[in-house]
Amino acid sequence: MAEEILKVENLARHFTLGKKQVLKAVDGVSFSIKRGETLGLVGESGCGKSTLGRTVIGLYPPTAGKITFDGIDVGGKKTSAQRDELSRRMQMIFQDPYTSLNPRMKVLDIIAEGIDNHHLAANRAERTRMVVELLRSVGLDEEHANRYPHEFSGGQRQRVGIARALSVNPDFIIADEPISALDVSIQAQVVNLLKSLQKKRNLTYLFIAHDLSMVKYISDRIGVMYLGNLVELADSDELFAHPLHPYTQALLSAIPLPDPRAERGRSRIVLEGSVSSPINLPDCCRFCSRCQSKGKECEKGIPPLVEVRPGHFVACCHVV
Amino acid sequence: MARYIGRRLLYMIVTLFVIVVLTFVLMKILPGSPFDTERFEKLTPEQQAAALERYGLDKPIPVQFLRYLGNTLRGDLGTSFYYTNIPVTRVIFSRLGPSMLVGAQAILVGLAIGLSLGIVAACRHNGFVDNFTMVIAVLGISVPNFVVAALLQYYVGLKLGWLPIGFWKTWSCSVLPSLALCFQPLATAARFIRTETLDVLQQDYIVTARSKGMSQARLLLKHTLRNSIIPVITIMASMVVNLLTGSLAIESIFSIPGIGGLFTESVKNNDYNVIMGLTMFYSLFYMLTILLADVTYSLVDPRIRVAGEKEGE
Amino acid sequence: MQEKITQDMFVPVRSDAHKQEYIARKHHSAFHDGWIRLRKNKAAVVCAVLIVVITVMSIIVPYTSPYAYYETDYKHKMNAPSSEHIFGTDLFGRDQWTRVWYGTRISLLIGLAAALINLVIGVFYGAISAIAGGKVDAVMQRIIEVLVGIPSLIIVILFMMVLPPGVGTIVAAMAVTGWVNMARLVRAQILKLKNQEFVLAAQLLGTSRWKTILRHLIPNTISVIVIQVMFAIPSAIFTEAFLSFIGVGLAEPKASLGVLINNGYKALRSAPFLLIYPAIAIVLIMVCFSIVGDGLRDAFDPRMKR
Amino acid sequence: MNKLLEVRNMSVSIHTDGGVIQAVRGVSFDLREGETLAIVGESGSGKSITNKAIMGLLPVGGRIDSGEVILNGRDIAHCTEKQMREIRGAEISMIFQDPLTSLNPTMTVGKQISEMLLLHKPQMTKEQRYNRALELLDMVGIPNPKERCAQYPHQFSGGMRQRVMISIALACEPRILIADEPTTALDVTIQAQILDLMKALQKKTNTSIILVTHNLGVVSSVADRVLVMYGGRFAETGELDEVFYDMKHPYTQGLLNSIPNLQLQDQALYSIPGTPPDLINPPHGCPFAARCEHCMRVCQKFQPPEFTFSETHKASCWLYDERAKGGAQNG
Repeated sequence: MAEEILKVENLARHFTLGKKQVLKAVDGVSFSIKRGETLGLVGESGCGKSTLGRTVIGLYPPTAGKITFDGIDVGGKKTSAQRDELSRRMQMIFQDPYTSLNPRMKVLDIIAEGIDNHHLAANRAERTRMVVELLRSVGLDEEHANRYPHEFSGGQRQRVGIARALSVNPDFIIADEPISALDVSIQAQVVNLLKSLQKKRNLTYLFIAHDLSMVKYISDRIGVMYLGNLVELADSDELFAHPLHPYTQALLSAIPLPDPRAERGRSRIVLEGSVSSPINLPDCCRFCSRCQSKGKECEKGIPPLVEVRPGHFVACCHVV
Repeated sequence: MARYIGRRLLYMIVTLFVIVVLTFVLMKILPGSPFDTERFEKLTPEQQAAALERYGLDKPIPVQFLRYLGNTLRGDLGTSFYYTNIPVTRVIFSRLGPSMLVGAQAILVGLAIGLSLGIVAACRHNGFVDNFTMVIAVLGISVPNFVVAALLQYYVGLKLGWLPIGFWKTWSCSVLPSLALCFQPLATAARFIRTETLDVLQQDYIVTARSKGMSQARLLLKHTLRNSIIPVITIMASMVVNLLTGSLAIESIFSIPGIGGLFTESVKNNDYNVIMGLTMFYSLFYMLTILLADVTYSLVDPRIRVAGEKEGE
Repeated sequence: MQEKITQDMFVPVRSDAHKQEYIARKHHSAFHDGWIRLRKNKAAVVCAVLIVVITVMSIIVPYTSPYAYYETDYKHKMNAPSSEHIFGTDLFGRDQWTRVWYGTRISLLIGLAAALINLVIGVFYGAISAIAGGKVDAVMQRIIEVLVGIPSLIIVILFMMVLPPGVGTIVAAMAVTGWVNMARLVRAQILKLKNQEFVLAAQLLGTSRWKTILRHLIPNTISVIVIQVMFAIPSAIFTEAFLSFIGVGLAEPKASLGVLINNGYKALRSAPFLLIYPAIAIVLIMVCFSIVGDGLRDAFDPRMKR
Repeated sequence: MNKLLEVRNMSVSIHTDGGVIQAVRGVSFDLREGETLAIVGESGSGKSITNKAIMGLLPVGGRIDSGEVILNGRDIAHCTEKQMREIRGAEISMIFQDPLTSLNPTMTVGKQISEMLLLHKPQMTKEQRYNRALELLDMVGIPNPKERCAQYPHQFSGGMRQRVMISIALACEPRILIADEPTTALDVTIQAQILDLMKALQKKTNTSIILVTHNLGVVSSVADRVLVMYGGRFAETGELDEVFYDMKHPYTQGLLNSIPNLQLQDQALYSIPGTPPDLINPPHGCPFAARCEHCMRVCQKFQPPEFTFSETHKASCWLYDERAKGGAQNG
């Protein structure tokens, strides 16, 4: 397979909320993504997946750990040439279609912002031509160029966001919950669009979402996060076939399937209680408070991510 | 909570210090010395020196400032020139009564009418009451209170003779001034509560309440007002201040022996010590009102009072 | 005409994908959108027109009127309004019609100047505080918290006593603590915008800090600024009138609406019209500005769109 | 099982300054005792407005233009506000989508529960109401009810608040519970808890539930019958298995194919092109015509009538008119 484009080692991002209150949004996460691959990242609200995405792309400085994108240390000191290169080759698609576009700018200028910054267009004519071409590649057309964001539906705005990200022809895109605010039929449109763009432009995706079925459809490999830790990482079919971590098992069994016969035959693992508060977390397996197979060794420290089967990593003292 | 109040008190002290410095500087560069220039020339050089020395004006500026600061801390704000040799603090407190009475009456009447108008306006959105309230609210803010006072004094006081047009003999003397002052709080309260109530009426928990099948009255009292009345506290502080400044003009129109009138008087007579004392009094009073409003707000709103760790989330 | 359903209607129709993306509603910009809503608000439009009319009149009348605002005429003291003197004459026989419009000009001038100065200081202070963030923001906020504690009107009066009376002085005095409101509003708006996703996206596209401010932050703050100015002008006019009323404002023979109202008040018993006309003028201006301000906020303030 | 609720040909419009929205256009369905009917549709399909109309909770400018809502023999669409008050909370109650904003933030949870009892069970004393509130909190699975009763909504997590909403709704043992997207705002594991709770409560109290949702997974795990709505109109209705395995309407087909099936390996995800219709000037013919692969000229001109396939299975689509070249060609 292709070579590694992004490598994240032991990444942590903490927020100090007050005197003694530290929110460990991301706490020691390591993974890597190969060129052309899509890594899905799932987890419930408060698990730190969005913070991880924004730290990897450089919006938040990492508290600890290292992020290497094609040899460039994203978190550390960067030359202006490197900063330019990163701002061209790494891009992000956001969640809320209503706040991810500047309401006061025409779609033409929104998409062309990247082109202007990196002087990719010789003159205005070429700039417009490139924007129209980008609009067509996301299923919109010239007629939409001179309109303002508030004139579009949610799904169309998300496609403008994708066109903007593609404007600087990046090789790596982080999609931070791009479809959770959309209707089911529109979600499928956007996901199919992302898949076809990946093939055409050999893009690499980090796809962050909480809707597991959609993540399975688009991802080659999936990582499951819980309270700042990566608890399991495997190929998507392997993960759904043999989930090893108790939380992943509970998560997968909680998904209601759109198939009544399958639903009737299923017995569900229902987790007790709810996610504990992410502030001032103890240094032990973060899931132990809700885990059926809890043992003494779970409280000794955060279990490391261990490769139990080829390509299948899990962070749990019992499974290893 | 205590830490919060502590921090706020610290800011008040800093602000007061800034004001003391400001007033001291103003005192120094005010035109004309503390007493009539003609009288001062007539004095012989020795008498002049003695007078300056008695008021400590011969010492270098920083020393004067320290003495001024020392006195202020001890509550001795010097003596009034106009009311010869009566300590400023006593002058101020002697005139506090009427202002407080007129101010309190204006606020109570203003709030009572303003809030009820605003609430009814919000409930019957775009109805007659709503438009009427909006007109009253705009007029209340637009018509300066001293114009209202002048008109009330002339037409109601003089022409119709229903109420005394001035001075401070019986309670009825306080009616016209309070009326003149109450329009602004009335308008502000009406506008504010109307917007807050309209806001609350759009919230999801109002739909939940309606789905319980309760009467309009109960919905209004137990759910709508319970949430829209709390923010009113935040505008109380600014209302009180507008009244203080409003009273400056009203008290001179109705010649009421209040601190508002005192301020305008001492401005006219260049009675600096009183002016500085009043400035500090107003600032202190204003900051205490803001602090009181903030503390009351956090006590009344359960979301702040009962922090409590949220289980999960 | 109820068209009959015929067999040939049952023929598949291939609808092309692009037509589906067609947007039904007419194309217009965000400002345009707000402008339509504003136009629908009759009261706001009428008041806006009134403001323009008053401003134009206040400039023209003092020039075209046969009498100068300071010209005294002891033969016609305290004359009631007549065809000769539309608003009558005052204690010194000066033509009130000219003086009221002259006073309006002065008051509008002061209101506008004070609002603009507060706007400039406030926007810069608020913007720098919000954009810089961190320590700088904390310090600037402390300064605001200290300034907020000072009752602004008292300070204005003190300044008026110190400095020689005049339009410039009044505006300067009001600017001492007048800008705090604008600063707080602008800071809150920019802080909210800074975390919006479209600003993060611009950052990721390599947009420079300065271009982000010009293209993303300022355009989305303008509606807040405009609305605040519409409320700052009348309150400045009110403060000036108040100062003149307690005798601290402009010196004779210069006349602002406050001065006119004060003189009118002194002669209320014998010549009520001396108070009525300037009072109507100031109330009209204040009402118009508030209604237009409300109209602008309903039309352009995104919060209202919630 | 007799019919508890029957909605006949209901149309609802909402007058806004942007124009008159024809939110619901002639929808009919019924609800049997102890049954769970799922009303499925995307945003703008009118599924939520239909239920708000039944409860008489339409937003400002909303109006029931025509149709009846028969609740055990009485047409509650046209009864007075006072009569509706006796019904709301006692016979039909409702829970909403966003637990974070659906509870009064300045009132304790206990008081919000006992208020429901105060309204509909005046004969209960304060003591009885308090005990019943504790009982309800326990019934919906909230640990140590005594302590939690006196706490405020902001001290509860999203899932817990939804349980409180359910306890309020079921306080007076209503015959019908309308749940408007109850788990959309919740995480998957919490959603599973709430759905199990609702199923358990239904077994115990035999309350019939109208579940409004756009999540077909939730439908297949909870519902007995399904009503699919699109563009303010009825598209298809039937038993769960009929709609999931023998769907007739192309929109239902499109919806099901837009959701990845976890069992299949690499399934090509079908996506319905285009965007939902603009209901201020709704299309003349079938609302789904613009996005439908099988669209015919008649679909663009005339609203399709109701075709029945079994006692419970009906769909509104011209494909099943015998003139459409020998009936069904569904996907």
